[in-house]
Amino acid sequence: MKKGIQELSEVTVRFAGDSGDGMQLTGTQFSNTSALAGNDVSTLPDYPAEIRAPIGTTYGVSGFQLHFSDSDIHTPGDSPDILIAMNPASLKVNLKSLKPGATIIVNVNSFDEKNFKLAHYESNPLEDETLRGFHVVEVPLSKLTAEALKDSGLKPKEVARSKNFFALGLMYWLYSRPIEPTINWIETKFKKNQQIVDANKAALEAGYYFGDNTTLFSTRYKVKPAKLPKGTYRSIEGNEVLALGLVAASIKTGLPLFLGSYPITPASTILHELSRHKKYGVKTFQAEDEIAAVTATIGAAFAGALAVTTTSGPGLALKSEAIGLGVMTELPMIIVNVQRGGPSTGLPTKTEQSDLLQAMYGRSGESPVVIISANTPADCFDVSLEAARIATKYMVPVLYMTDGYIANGSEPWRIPAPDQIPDMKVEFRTDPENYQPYSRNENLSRPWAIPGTPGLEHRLGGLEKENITGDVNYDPENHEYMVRLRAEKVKNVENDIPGLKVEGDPDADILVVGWGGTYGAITDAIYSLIEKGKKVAHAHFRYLNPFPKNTEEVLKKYKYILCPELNLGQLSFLIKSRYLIDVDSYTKIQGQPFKSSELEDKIEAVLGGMNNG
Amino acid sequence: MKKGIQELSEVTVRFAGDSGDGMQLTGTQFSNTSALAGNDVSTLPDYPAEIRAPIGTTYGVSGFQLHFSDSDIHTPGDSPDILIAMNPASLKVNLKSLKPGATIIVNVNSFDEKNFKLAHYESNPLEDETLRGFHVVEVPLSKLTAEALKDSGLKPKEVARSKNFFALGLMYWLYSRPIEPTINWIETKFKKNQQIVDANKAALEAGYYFGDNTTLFSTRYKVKPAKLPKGTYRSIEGNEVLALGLVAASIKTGLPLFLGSYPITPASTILHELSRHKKYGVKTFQAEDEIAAVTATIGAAFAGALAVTTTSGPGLALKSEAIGLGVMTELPMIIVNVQRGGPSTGLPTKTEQSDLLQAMYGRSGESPVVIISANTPADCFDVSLEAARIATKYMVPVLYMTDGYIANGSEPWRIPAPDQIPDMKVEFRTDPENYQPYSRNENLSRPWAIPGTPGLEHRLGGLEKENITGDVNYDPENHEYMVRLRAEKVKNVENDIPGLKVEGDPDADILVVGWGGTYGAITDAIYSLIEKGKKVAHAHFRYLNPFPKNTEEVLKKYKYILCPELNLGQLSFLIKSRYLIDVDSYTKIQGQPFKSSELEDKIEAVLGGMNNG
Amino acid sequence: MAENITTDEIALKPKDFSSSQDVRWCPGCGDYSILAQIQRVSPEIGVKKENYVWISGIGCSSRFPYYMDTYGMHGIHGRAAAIATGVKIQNPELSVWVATGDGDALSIGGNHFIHACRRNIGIKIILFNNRIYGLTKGQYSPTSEKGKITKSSPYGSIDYPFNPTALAIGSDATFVARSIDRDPKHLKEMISRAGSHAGTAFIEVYQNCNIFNDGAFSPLTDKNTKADNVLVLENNKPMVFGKENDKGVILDGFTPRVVDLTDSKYSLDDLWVHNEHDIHASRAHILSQFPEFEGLPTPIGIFRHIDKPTYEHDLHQQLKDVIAKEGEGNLKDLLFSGNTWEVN
Amino acid sequence: MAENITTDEIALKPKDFSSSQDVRWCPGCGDYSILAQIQRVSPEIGVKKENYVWISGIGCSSRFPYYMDTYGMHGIHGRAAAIATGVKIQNPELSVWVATGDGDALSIGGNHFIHACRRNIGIKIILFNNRIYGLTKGQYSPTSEKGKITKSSPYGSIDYPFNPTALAIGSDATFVARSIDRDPKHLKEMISRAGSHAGTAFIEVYQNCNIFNDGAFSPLTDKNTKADNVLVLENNKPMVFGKENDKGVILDGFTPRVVDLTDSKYSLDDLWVHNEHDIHASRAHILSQFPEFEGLPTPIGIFRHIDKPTYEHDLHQQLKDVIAKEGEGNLKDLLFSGNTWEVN
Ligand SMILES: Cc1ncc(C[n+]2csc(CCOP(=O)(O)OP(=O)(O)O)c2C)c(N)n1
Ligand SMILES: Cc1ncc(C[n+]2csc(CCOP(=O)(O)OP(=O)(O)O)c2C)c(N)n1
Ligand code: SF4
Ligand code: SF4
Ligand SMILES: [Mg+2]
Ligand SMILES: [Mg+2]
Repeated sequence: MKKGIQELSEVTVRFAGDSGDGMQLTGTQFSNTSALAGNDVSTLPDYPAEIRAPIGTTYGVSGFQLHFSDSDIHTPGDSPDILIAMNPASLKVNLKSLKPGATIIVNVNSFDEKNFKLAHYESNPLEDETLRGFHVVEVPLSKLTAEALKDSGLKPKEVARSKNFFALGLMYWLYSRPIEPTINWIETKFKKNQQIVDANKAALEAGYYFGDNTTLFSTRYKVKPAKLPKGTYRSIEGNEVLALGLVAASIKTGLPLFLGSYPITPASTILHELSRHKKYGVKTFQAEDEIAAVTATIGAAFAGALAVTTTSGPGLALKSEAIGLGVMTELPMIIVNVQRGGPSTGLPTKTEQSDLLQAMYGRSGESPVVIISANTPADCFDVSLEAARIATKYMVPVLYMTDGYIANGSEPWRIPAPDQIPDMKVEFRTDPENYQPYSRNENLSRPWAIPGTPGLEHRLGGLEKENITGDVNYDPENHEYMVRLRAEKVKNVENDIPGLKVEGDPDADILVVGWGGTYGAITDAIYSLIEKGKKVAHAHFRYLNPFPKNTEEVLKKYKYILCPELNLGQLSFLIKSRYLIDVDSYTKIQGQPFKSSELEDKIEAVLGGMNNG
Repeated sequence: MKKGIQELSEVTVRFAGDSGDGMQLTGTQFSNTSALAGNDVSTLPDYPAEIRAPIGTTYGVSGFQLHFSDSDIHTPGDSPDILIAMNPASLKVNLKSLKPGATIIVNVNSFDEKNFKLAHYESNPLEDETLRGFHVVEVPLSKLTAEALKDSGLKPKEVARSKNFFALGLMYWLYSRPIEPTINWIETKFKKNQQIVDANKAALEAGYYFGDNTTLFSTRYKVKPAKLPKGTYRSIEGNEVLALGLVAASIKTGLPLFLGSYPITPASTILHELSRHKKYGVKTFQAEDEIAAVTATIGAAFAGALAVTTTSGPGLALKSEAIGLGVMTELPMIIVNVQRGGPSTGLPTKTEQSDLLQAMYGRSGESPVVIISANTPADCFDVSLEAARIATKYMVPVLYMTDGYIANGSEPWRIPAPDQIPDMKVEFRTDPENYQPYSRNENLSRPWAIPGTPGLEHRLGGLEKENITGDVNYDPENHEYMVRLRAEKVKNVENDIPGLKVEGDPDADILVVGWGGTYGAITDAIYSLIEKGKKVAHAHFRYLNPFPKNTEEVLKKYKYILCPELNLGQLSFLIKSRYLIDVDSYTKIQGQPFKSSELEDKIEAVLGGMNNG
Repeated sequence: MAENITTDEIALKPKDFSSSQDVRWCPGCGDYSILAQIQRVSPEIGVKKENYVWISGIGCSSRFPYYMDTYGMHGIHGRAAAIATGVKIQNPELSVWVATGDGDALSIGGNHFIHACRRNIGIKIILFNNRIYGLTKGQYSPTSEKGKITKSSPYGSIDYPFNPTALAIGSDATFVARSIDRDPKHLKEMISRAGSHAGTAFIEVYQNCNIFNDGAFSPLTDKNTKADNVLVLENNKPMVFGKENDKGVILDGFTPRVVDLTDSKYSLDDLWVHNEHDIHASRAHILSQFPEFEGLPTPIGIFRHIDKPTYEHDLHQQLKDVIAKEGEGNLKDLLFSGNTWEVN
Repeated sequence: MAENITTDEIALKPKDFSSSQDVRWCPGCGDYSILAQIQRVSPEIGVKKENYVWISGIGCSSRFPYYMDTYGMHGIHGRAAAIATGVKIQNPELSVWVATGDGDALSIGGNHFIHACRRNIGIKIILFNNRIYGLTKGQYSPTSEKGKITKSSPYGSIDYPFNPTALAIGSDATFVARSIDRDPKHLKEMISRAGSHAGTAFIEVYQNCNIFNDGAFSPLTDKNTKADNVLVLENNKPMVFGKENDKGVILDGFTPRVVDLTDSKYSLDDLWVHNEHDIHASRAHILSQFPEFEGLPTPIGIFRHIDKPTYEHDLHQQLKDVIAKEGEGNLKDLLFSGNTWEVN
């Protein structure tokens, strides 16, 4: 049966099922294939805090949303056009986020009394009013998979595990994607077990051909490649590319990379990624706790490493005392904080931006550090390089903020040419002549002399230091001098970073300011409004401490500043206090990123109010 | 020889010597005796971070300043009228702080070449221009002590140790103070060693009578009792009375007091004091570290204690993750933070106010706590009670801020009548009917049900909680609701605390705002300026989070707000951001309190500028 | 010294200890078995339901308190022993239990673990040792074997593992035991014995994580190999093991050795007779070292069980003694002590 | 396995290791003696001056690095072992030493201490054990005796003390020794031996704090009592002590006992012969338990000294192996790995 192919410009898909249904894998395959097909892609994995919650329950639902398009996109999509629901619970959890009229493919074999009960459905949602207005396609996914694999020699339980590949095959057919990349992947991934390779391939192909042969679908869709800037691309997750950026920084600074870390969601995958890069001389130290991780990092920095520690909010809290030692010893180090929902253990697998003030002030005494943040998954590469540059140039701890959304999200990354990454070669002090541990160069930074260098023996420590000599000093005036010097040193970085850039309409009445992972949603909202003829602009802070030099000038140009954040208004707070400029703080704190439509609505409401007022 | 007695209204004395010279003890005795004599008294101990630095060096100098008066005073005095310098180093260190024309009593026996060298004096300061303009009295203190004790049977080294009592005796004579209180104290303190009792008494008396007999002094002084409010008084240090306040709170709430602590300067003396109060049922747990201290405190709170943990800045940093657990579990607890010079180990024995933003933001996620602070040593009693009241009424962690200056400083404390301390009886939830762990009362606080209560079994924890039921909940809307509820609960405390009070001239042009230990210096400056006819006013924040309800109203009344702080402007920062009101932040960060004269000068300069402008 | 905790007559059932929360471990996880045994033992220890408190840190295993219908707290990572210490000090009448993992107790929580043992504070620590970080999806833990390939050690871990029983003995723990998730009867007995110990009671439970470290203990649990690999310690009994009870352990000087009981060279009388109450820890230390010796079985059971006054006992005794000597304090005395003076 | 750290020919003197900073301990403090011995040993170990690194935490003892003219860091409280671990991993050529106190290493720093021992990371930990918190002016520490009256225990401490050597052995330390500040010759030898050990080397040094805990070790240092109270361990030698070398230690099963060598019931041949290289830790464990037995002397010397690959060795070996197998990484391969595609 030959089916018509309809062209679409973009699609948002959501795969959802039990934690054990392999939805993360399915979503990742679909997005990688879409990226390989030349689309721009953005993803949002969304999984529970339990490894495997009990089967069939709503809190055990694992989801993976992705957005692919024939043009530049910035978010994983506000509301899916199509949902693949492997069971009733995943239907229940995701229904409210769907686009009106969306397509829902359900695995009808899982729609039975037991699962209705587990999902707290009183009756079969396929048969009552629940799904009115949606285009529901009931596919006997489990049964069809079982049929396809009936000669595989696998046990029924193992066969059942392949059903996600059937679903993936069907989706490939529906959106006219090639199945070869996934076949290759299956062959490498399961190479130790040919039976599994065969089964998964068979399921994938069965799903694909099912689309062709069934009457359930009358149309296929196609999304043309996006017109992305020329270059070589790969699809990559935030934490992965952050790690690559650190390895690149190690090569470009000439410093061996040291990572001291203790696993914590959603930062652990940086540790995983870096521990694979032994052939780049990367040393990963999985410490006994966060305090050992950060203090070993300080030790490694002292000994001359590009020293990095990675964590998430609760771990950052534990590291705070030691970061103070980093400030006092003026050693270069990078502290990566992948934010998650707080306070306390909070919502460990969800995203949030609520550690900004902790990063800024979560230490005893006046203890300034540089703070920078990444805007998107791919952006992490550049930010890793920048963190290394600033830390080593200014001999200062750099707090590098991302969040769960950036860390787990993926997008196509245009791979930079190795020789176009700027050189940041670090020279240690080796000359004993006139060496003073706390002497200052033009950046106020002190020389980095590492153990093993003859004649430069010196002692660092957390007691107040005398400037130049670095000796312990309790003198009141020296303390005041040093406190202000450390603050000045960090502030000086403003001379060495790009100014705050405004995108959108330069004559806008309203400026939307943000930081970190809200970049995509704000960008989409702004461009959509501009298309509608609204005068709006956007400035995104990569540098949170110090702020870019032109910040005040930029902000004062606009009548109205709106600051959307996934917290209770932390950036707003910093701006208000620093510049005494009023900021409308628009906050959401649900463990979920902003939808661009939410932001669009909010901005329109503000614009409406301004015109009336 | 009968000497004339001259009456003075106030005197500032500074005792200074080596760390081993017993200056802290001498100063404490002098101030207690002065308090007993009815003066108002304020003290400032100032000692090095080493236990005993090498004898004779400047960094080993230990000082104790006190100010006594016939009227209400608020600071230990800007500049001493008289210095007792036990050696050249102590002269060197203290000279620049003396009042012009001040009296200097030196132990001339220690003025030898060796000590000049150690103090980096090139020649004998008694013989060159160094002391021009001062009234120098050279007393052979060591020799006279040795003579007085020649029959004591003590070894020369032991004899030498008594010389501070000789100096004290001389000072008692000079300022017409009784020696009996110190004699009684010696008898109790050294009761295990009669020889030492006799020696110290003999030295004290010898010093006293030396005054009478020597020609070195022609006049004695007298400071009449102050007209303090009626009542019974005792002289008390900040940490001591803070501890008494906690014991009183335990009695008044009916809750057993639990202290989980790890020693750290300058907070340790709270632990020492509380571990003496076993007969009040106080349980002190000296933990293995700060994290164990605070988490044991959370455990004790769960089990129904008035649960307290005490620390200083670096320890607060270590406790930050656990305080987040306190926020999430909504258990009442008090975290006392006695601030010291930072960052990192910093200036451990010096004072500073640089942990305010750490207290406010030093945790992951949106993690609000109540923050209150004490203004003076004696004030700590009331603040302890208030901390306990708020913690138990609102089921919330309370961060209680003091600093090294308040902690170690002493002043006369008017002892409250036990029955005038308000009752704060806490009732645990015991009724199983409709019990829900996270139900809310009118204060938004949840019921406190402790283990051992039949039928109320429930589980707390750091994962996000569903309101009312307290079950773990990952729902986006619930998270948003709970984050805002926790913020609201803390904010609500504003309805239950006194408004911000303005002292001084109600029609002033300039309002000086402060918090914590700067209270005395600001007060003195303000009253002095008012006496000079200036229009100035003062408001002091006891509540830092939430701010009192009338804060904005109060601040907006004044043209100019000046905020002096011992940090880089942390309260200013909070005010600016919250109210978008400009604040002139006047900061000093030297490990030393403000002098009231510094503040007076600054305020006058501002007033001058305003009139010109 | 057994804990002096009273109970009343109401006969509780295991299900009375089951909370309303759905259990959220992976199907097949060894944690289920531990939960089942604890719920089975709980009515039998002689503690009122309301006097049980379960404290945990963070990890799969640390979800434990949610499933027990007792008082409980799911704390923060590594701090369960310290939280539990606060609970027990505040109210020694409570029966305070800690559920913890190998990461939670021995990695981030190592300090609180050794200090709890040292103080002999009356808490019971159940270590769910699956030799992996489960909740964070499979990194090696401080009990993972050297060379283990995990997410954070793709080329093999280079860490030597801790020996948890040796560490507990080095910290002077008064009750040290080991059991296995797959041996419910034995596990139940160990829990019951810990339940009546007055000081710090430590049980290491080998627990299978079928997702990230499946089969870590299968030589000790598989029907075919189990009997030859596991030595069940019984007090005052010679150390015998093997499918046919055909092997024994002798102590050759300081060296434990396996002997064959079938070739009549050795008889039961030659074997090491276990004495869990040995006041000196040396033999318990040797038991903890069995993995260091080729061919020795893995002991389960009680390595050590001695009496020593508990921390909470001494603390409350001190309060009582001071009050007996100085009288109970009252607010007036407190405030008006020291040198006071009157202003009129 | 001795550390593979090279030196050159310049003959350094103890004073070359003395920094310009005035030493700021109390007059009479035992720390001075430890400093003196370390400065004396430093030129002799065969390490270049610039390759020494001294790391400490916070405490009187932790001021140590300031007085050594080497690389050094006065860290934060309890974290010296972790900082030192980072230094050693980054550059195994360095000779990394930790100066720490009983509070610093065993109270707040307990976790890093046991993990350093477990990993066998090549750092040398010198524990200045004065059984008190000196710098914070005299609270009891985790090595203070039970019942001790201090500022924070006016009615006597109720904590049982740690036994640091037992804890180190329980953590599988490969080098465990003890010495005394007042026995400079012995102390010097221990430091020298630690200096050439490749893994974690732990020395507990009994150190007198004459201000807050004076005389804590006087039975072991006073001329009159010393010989009868101290047992100097020497490898392959029988355990003899006493003023006239008139006493010996035998091992009666697992029980060490003192015997009289003068009444001809026992001779040297009956005594326990010390073997510091015993691969199994059981006898070292018994040595650590001597304080538990009435009448036994306090051993000083090397309890245990075995060879085992170090953490840093295995880590760097793994890097080398991977590079040997996969080739050295270059930036291009790194960036362009995985599935890539071209956009033109
Ligand atoms: C402060 C902090 N650091 C790290 C984590 C992340 N984390 C949670 S559980 C865990 C380890 C769990 O391992 P284990 O204790 O063995 O428990 P299991 O899941 O294996 O039962 C880690 C590293 C955390 N929650 N908090
Ligand atoms: C985080 C932190 N907590 C507490 C302290 C206070 N403190 C400094 S040294 C010390 C204990 C010192 O004892 P020990 O390690 O035995 O050293 P000693 O002074 O006896 O040589 C303490 C509690 C601190 N500096 N930092
Ligand atoms: S991940 Fe492992 S330990 Fe955790 S619940 Fe699953 S099987 Fe159990
Ligand atoms: S207080 Fe004790 S340990 Fe510290 S320097 Fe003085 S004598 Fe030494
Ligand atoms: Mg585990
Ligand atoms: Mg000590």
